[in-house]
Amino acid sequence: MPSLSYLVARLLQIIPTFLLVMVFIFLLVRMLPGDPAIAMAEAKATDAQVVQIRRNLGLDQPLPVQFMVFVKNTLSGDLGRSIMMKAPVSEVILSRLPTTIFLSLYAVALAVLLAGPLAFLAAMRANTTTDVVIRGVFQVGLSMPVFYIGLVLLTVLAAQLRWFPVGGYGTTFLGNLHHLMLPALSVALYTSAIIVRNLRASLIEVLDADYVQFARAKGLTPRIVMTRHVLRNALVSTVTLLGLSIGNLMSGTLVTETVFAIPGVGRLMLEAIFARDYPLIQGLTLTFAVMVSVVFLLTDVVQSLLDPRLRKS
Amino acid sequence: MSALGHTSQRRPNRLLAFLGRAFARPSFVIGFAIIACSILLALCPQVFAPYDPLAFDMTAIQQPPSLAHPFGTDNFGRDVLSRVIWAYRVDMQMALLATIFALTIGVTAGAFVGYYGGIADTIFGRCVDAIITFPFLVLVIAIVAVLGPGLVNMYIAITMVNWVYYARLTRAEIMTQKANDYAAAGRVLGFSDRRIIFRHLLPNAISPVIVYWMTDMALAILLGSSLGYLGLGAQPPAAEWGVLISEGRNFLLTAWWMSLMPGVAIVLTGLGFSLLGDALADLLRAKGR
Amino acid sequence: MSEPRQHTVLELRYLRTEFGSRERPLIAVDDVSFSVKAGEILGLVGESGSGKSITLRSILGIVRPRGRVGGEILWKGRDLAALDEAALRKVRGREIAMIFQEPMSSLNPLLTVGLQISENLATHTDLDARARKTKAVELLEMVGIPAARNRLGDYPHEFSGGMRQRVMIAIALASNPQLLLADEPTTALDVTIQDQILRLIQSLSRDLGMAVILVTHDMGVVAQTCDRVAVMYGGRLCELGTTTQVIGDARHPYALGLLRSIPRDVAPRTPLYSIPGAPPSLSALPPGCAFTARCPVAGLECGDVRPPLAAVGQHHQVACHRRAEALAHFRQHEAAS
Amino acid sequence: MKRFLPLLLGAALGFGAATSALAIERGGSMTFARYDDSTVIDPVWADRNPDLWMITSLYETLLRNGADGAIEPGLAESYAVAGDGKSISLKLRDGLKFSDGSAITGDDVVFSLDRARNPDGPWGGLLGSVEKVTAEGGKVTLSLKQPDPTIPSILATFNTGIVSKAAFEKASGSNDQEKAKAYFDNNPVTSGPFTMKSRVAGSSMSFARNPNYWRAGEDGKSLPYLDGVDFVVIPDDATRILKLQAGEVDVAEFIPFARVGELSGDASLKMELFPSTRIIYAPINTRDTRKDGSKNPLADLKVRQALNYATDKNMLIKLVTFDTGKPMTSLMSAATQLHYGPEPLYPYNPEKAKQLLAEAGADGGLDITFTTLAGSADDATLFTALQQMWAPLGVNLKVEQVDNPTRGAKNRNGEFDIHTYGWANDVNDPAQVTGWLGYYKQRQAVGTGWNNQEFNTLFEASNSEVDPAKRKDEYKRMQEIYAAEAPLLFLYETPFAVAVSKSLENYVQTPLGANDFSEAWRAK
Repeated sequence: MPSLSYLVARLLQIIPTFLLVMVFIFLLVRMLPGDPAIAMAEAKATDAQVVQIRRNLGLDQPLPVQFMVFVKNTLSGDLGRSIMMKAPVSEVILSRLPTTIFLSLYAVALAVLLAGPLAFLAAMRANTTTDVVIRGVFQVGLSMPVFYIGLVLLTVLAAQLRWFPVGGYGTTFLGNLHHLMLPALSVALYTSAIIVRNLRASLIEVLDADYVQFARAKGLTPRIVMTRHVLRNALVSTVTLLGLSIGNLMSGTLVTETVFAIPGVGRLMLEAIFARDYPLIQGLTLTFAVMVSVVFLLTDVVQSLLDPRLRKS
Repeated sequence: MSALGHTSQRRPNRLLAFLGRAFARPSFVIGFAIIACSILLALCPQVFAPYDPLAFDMTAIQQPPSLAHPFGTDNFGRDVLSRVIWAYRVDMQMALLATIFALTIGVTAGAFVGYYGGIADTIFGRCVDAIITFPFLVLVIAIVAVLGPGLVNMYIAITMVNWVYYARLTRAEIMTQKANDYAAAGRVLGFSDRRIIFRHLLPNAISPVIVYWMTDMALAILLGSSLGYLGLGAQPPAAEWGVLISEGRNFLLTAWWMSLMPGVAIVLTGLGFSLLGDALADLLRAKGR
Repeated sequence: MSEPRQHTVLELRYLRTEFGSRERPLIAVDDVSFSVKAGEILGLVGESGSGKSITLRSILGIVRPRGRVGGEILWKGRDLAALDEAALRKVRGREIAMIFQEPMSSLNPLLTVGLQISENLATHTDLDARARKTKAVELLEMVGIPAARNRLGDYPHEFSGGMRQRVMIAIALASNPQLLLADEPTTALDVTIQDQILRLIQSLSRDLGMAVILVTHDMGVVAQTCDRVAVMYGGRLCELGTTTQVIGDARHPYALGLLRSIPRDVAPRTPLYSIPGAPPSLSALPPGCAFTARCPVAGLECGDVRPPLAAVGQHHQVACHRRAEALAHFRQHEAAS
Repeated sequence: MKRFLPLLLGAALGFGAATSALAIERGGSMTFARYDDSTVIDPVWADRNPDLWMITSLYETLLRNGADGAIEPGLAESYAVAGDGKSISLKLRDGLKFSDGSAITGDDVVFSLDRARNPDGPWGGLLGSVEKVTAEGGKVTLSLKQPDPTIPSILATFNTGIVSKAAFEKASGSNDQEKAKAYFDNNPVTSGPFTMKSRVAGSSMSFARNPNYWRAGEDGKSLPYLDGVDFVVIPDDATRILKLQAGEVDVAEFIPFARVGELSGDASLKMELFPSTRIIYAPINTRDTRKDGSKNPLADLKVRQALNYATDKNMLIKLVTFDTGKPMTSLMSAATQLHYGPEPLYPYNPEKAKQLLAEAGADGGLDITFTTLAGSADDATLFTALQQMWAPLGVNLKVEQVDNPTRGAKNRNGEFDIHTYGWANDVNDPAQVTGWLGYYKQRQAVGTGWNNQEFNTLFEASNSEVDPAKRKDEYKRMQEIYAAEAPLLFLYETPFAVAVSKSLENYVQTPLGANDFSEAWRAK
């Protein structure tokens, strides 16, 4: 396990990042043209009402004052009330966050299941036809936009073959696995394409390494050579990539959640931006910032578990 | 001195040798061919496109692929093949302009920070973390909303976010290269920091960046098409693959070619970039950096 | 202890290893034959690309699946070339062990040294975990690792280059192999460490009666360590004999050239002799003698007819058509300088 | 809510004039796929269509909107306007009950109407003219500051839905809005045909039948026929249609017009085109100088008229609405009360357009920016078509796709030339739409900056004109002025396109957009 001081140092690093994100999102949101008052009331608020709504939301205060209020509330755990959802931001986020996390982890699991063996095959038979075919197929996953692949999957597998429900979210765990199969698959195609590229490259590099030759020369069984020596070393670099893809998946499922009608935070963020719901945008962004930082920290921990050379740093 | 100067004399034939080795690899050749054709189509679409991509033809609405219209027509009777070809101009431009500035800014920033380290490095680290933890697409959407729609603003938005990934990569590479002896040798010989960084450290650190750039260009097209789908990317009536696909989404069963054909174009271009990227990665690694 | 010295443990008969497509194969090792006795250290010398390292890897069969091994590899009477992967695997590490050149990258960076030793024991012996631990400590002490007991839990990056080479040897010897294949074990080390490692190999070979094939391109290492020497060029054997015979009385022009390029006690600043030309590429070898292109005394028949290994003395064989001219040519030069 | 006599010629109108002769079957439930989720269905605080259009399913109003636009009795069996028009009294039906069985009393009505008058709420202005609301037993009296002919329509509008005072006051929250949210979130007591059964934010919601609802169905028993309505939120049009075709839902709303033709051909579905009060138009900036100071050619009436004449509405109706829409005949939709518009405005006449431009001295070429809604296929098609239509006139039309709030902001601070907009009435009375589009003091004539003295005075007079005939003339005059002055690019009206499965009868989306499930039933 990495030293405690290393962990604490990394945790402390999240704080300045968090503060930077706070300042950054506060300004960015207020630079967006239009504001919540205009976006509300189906744009039917009269000019007088708009002024009134701005006063109620405290938007008529000078920026520094608004920022102080925002910082004071956020640090005391109060993310304010969502204007669009008319409910506390924390409540709204907590109700929809599990869906996105479930979808992201499900997608990454599928991606690893898809990419792992095929990357292995491509590496073992590098630069043969199998290798090129595998990379070609994954290339489709990497370049086809999710909103198209998603719709094709829905049309064929759900609407016509009825193997899966058409979008939506289940109630039980199994129900969710069934409901979220297609969206997870359409996201997994993209993530697995990245994993294959990276895993194949590192596998090729490891298979030529001297210690693998030495392991074979020691007469170890192929299984031990593959798992203990080859895979473990190849995984070290892929773990960082996996952490990065989980990180941006947390927010990258935005289009997928819209196409597959999944009540996740990705879609909520898009709706919040289109409604200029300042508290909700700020709350969601800070949540993403914390979650992604934690995922990156976990990746570092896993990586230092795998690779002792990183432990002492 | 000779150890340092030596590399530059042999540079010309080293490049030829490199290209020789590169063209020996099938994946490089295929990738290069695809991208070369894409650039050609992007430069002079009017030569290849059989029809005017914007001309309505109310009599030929949503006709399936035929000899007259190899890729069929869309809901305005416009020829899909011509629109896909004209879209090369927008999408290849997108692939280049959305990444080249991010690369230059990112590499310069990464190089300096990687080389000098210290306070600059920690501040840089936190800024990079802040941007990277930010949801990428959301940040681009917000910036496009602030700057206003249009391709130029989209490039600015993507560059403002994308440079971070290049900076991180370059910083890591420079840090490893910095440990090598020839960097110390440069200092001993009194080279200016700028000279050491740009004439010696960067040439060795740039290869993974180039490889990443290849895949990034493919991703830029994908990002552009997602923005197109959300209506924040290319403005109508200009043809862009993402916009074409989302225009065809409503007619998936009745006019499948409207979405499929631009989709094929995106995949093909993406394949070209990633084959180039893979081949370069293998070649540069084989050089035994 | 002399009896095991005579008994031949390994005999190669026309060993042939090729890579690439079957139609246009790259022949890395071409009809190499020699044998090694228990407790004997045979040096295998040659420039890089001469096939010396591939020969070792062919014996153990780890060139498979890309490389194809032909000819016979008689190990204690069994032909290893004919064995399938599973059977061959039982020989690797248990009866024949191998160590490599690059200590920095020959040990798995992610596993502790203790584990990398005990996995060898676990595969080839039925010792239980505790017994494996004590055996591992014994091995580390045997190869000269100080305070071995508490170094088991350490990782390779916590050892110096020389120490790592010792660890590698300990790992290789874990299951008491009768033959050690050492592929340039000291090339990456500085001279003082190199000397310690070579003396360690010699004492292990003598004490355990273990045969050793030591691959190197350094004639000094051969002179200091080996009982017999085989010189290879372009994948073929060009001279074979005892160390004193080959170093003292080399007959093959390539061997002579090699020896001439070793600095002797001559006046300072005299230019060193170096063999003209560059090592041949395996795809462009002439049918005859591989050295023809760079041989100062090459004749007409040298390029076409493959010179057989002919005996020039007791246990001393040379593969060259123009042995006399070669000897004359190099003696006359020596006299002149 | 009697079904609507089909006055309009929309393509495949799916339902007959009177209740079909089929035997009505009670029970069962239906699933409704909608484009967005409700956040708070509350008469006073709802401000998004997904909330607004659900209110009448939960809360009943004192009066109701009749089929031909007339006002009909609701919870109040009768109403009378005092001679001087300064007070209105209503007589509550007796024996009315909330969904929890408690009686609906005058106090509940006073409580609900007082809440509705809260100026902070988005709809407070509609009851601006009310002075005081009092009730004794079943008699409710509204005393007004000045005569207001719109009050009866307002009392038939969602914002005056009657809530249970006792139940509402139990809800937690520091102000009325927070109480409304808490009340809605915890199975509120309702007076309408349905009650709230359950809800999962962002994905689903379900209504249950309100056993105590006062209205009776064809078979004499109390409405609604269905036991419940389940809602599923599917934002993507294509996915929503797929779910319907897969049989997982009974109704899919907001069908893109591009799919109407295809779905009409589907045997298992009914492609309903419900008449609506929805208009698609494009406000034109009539101010003399643009925000950036440059001279605004559109300030000239002739230029605006020329652009209207140069716009082929029928071609647009074909390209954008796939022949489901019809040209605008006035500033308000044809289905709005007091509508006056004998024939479509500015029929396509390119020569006249060229001539008008020449007269305005603007035939040397015009650079105009057309601002559309990002992500809207209809807007993109509309722009592409207009660009081609106006090019021969020397108009160089550029597009600027922005998201909704940005468009709203550009409209409010005059930072636009022409931009797309839509509108659907919330109240059956024309005052809301006319005030919004034309009355300068309310919204600077929907942001166009058009300030016509005669129009403004007429509008102010009409708001306190008690005599219906005089009010009708005032509205006729206003619509004539508006048409002539053309502060908008008049485009077309579009129906609500809803696809319904064959097994479901009698679901209606009213012209005001409200989803009416009260008389829907499922054929076994």
